[in-house]
Amino acid sequence: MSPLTDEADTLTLDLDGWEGPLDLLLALARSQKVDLKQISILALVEQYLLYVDRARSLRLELAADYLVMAAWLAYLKSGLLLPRDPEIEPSPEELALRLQIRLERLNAMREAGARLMARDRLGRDVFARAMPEGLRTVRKARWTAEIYDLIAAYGRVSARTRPVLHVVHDRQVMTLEAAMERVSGLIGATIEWSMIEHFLPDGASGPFRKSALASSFLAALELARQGRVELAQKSPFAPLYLRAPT
Amino acid sequence: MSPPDDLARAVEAVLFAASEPMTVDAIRAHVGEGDVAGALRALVADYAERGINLVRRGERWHFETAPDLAHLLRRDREEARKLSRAGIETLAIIAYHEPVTRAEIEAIRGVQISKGTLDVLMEAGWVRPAGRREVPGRPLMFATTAGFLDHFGLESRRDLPGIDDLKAAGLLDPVDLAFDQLAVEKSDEDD
Amino acid sequence: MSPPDDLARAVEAVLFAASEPMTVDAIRAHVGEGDVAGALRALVADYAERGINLVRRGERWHFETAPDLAHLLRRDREEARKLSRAGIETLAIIAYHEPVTRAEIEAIRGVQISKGTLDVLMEAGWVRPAGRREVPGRPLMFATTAGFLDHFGLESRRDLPGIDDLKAAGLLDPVDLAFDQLAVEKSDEDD
Repeated sequence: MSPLTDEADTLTLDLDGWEGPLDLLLALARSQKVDLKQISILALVEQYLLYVDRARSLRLELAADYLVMAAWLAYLKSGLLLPRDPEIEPSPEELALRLQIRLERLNAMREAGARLMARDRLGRDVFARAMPEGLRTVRKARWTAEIYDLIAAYGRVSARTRPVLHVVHDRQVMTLEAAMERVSGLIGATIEWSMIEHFLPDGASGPFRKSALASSFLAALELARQGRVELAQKSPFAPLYLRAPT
Repeated sequence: MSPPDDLARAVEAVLFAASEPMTVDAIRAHVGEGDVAGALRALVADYAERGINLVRRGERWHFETAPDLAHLLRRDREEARKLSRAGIETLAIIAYHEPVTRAEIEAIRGVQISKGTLDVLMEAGWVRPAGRREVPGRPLMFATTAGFLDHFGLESRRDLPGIDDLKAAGLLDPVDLAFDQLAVEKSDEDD
Repeated sequence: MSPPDDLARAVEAVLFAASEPMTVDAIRAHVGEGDVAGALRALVADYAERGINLVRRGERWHFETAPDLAHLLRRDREEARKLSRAGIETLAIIAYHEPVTRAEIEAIRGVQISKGTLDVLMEAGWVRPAGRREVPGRPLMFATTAGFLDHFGLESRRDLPGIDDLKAAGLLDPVDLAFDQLAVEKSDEDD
């Protein structure tokens, strides 16, 4: 892509070739054939504006960023040409310097990229061994376990699958049958109301007494259902009285 | 090892970068005219004592690592690993019941075992296949090895504690009973 | 070229057999204890004049063919995935400025980078995401990889062509910093 330096090149405008306004500016700057540090920003601005004007007169579609850059450069140009107004910040000289720095930096990276690509590149210019035997790392597990783990495991398995024998403590209880027999036996002689506690075996105490009381209560309910005993209680949790039916 | 001449350097590089062993003609196609056979002879001598050798296989030449160093290319790394719970239970069942089939192990464990579990035990060198049970399907049986006895410090399988010993040691208590017992002891202490 | 000692032979064989460049630690894992760094130095000297060279890329070492023999070996298949100009510039900016954000790359190039550009560089294995810049928006940063050093034959980023000159000229500094310095120089000249 040769930058436009004279009228004859006008018709070779090829905007697809530029990667944006900065790229175009850099190409134009290089056409000044001086170190970018010595470049005339004013001359560069002139070239760019000329370029954009030509593109417009040829009715080429210009991307918006080219026009934005053109407007900005036109502003910069007028700033550089007019007498300096100290009120304006940043100054046109500062803007010009910043533009120059950006061009230098883009130029530096473009050259660096070219030098990088020109290096002796692996797989293109230099080659690694194409059929390496390859290295292998074989991970080998060294399994460990302790004898305790082993027998504990066997105990666990055995405990899990062995039929388990449940042993219930031998506790003194009064069965419902025994209570039925006792309460129905005693009730025949009981004309007056008597508290249920009178029907419990003599000397019953502790857990056995509780069991006897519970069984006797159930027996009383059952006998009442059969019409063989009458029950009375003044209020909830008040003493429970039994007597033979009248 | 003498400094190689240009042709030897070229042959060396071509063979190094080649994706398969090369005939003298194929080498010449890259390096041009010259005494390729002579260069190959010089290179064989240059590399004779090195970790890399230039060797000829039939009509083709290639570099390979020196045969006596092959063991370096394979690196074994040992990592101590503890057996999984399934592994140790399976091993215990085999030790107590051998020879035993996989189905029998599963029946005793009450849980299926994955294929990997037995593989690990065999890899560890503790379990070996021990013939087939003469029943339909002829399932493989498993038994423990001498390495098993070594690892666990046993003279023989008879040294394994019997069921009664395990019971006495509390190792047969189902977990929930043992837990209840603990709870009771605790409440006793609290009183 | 002196006959190599056992360690040098071992290092030579391992590097020769490796399919990837290797760090000193990785080499040591294969050859065992010993002065691996010394062996590498001896091998670099042994191979300096040969058609194969031992080279260091970042922290990793490998053998490759001598660059001056490229004409015998050069392959064209690389052309299939020739980098675009945008790709080359973006790669250069990342390599010389890393870690660098996408916005910073765009500021230098003066245009947006299309999505595909970074993808191509990452797919080639030359560029990787390298954390986030702790500024609003936490933009992703990019840096080069070990594969980048391998491919472009660089011992380290310090070997990037011209990087010292660019640094000295302030061309790798942020624009504001470069501007301040230049402004000072200019005003000095004006005085």
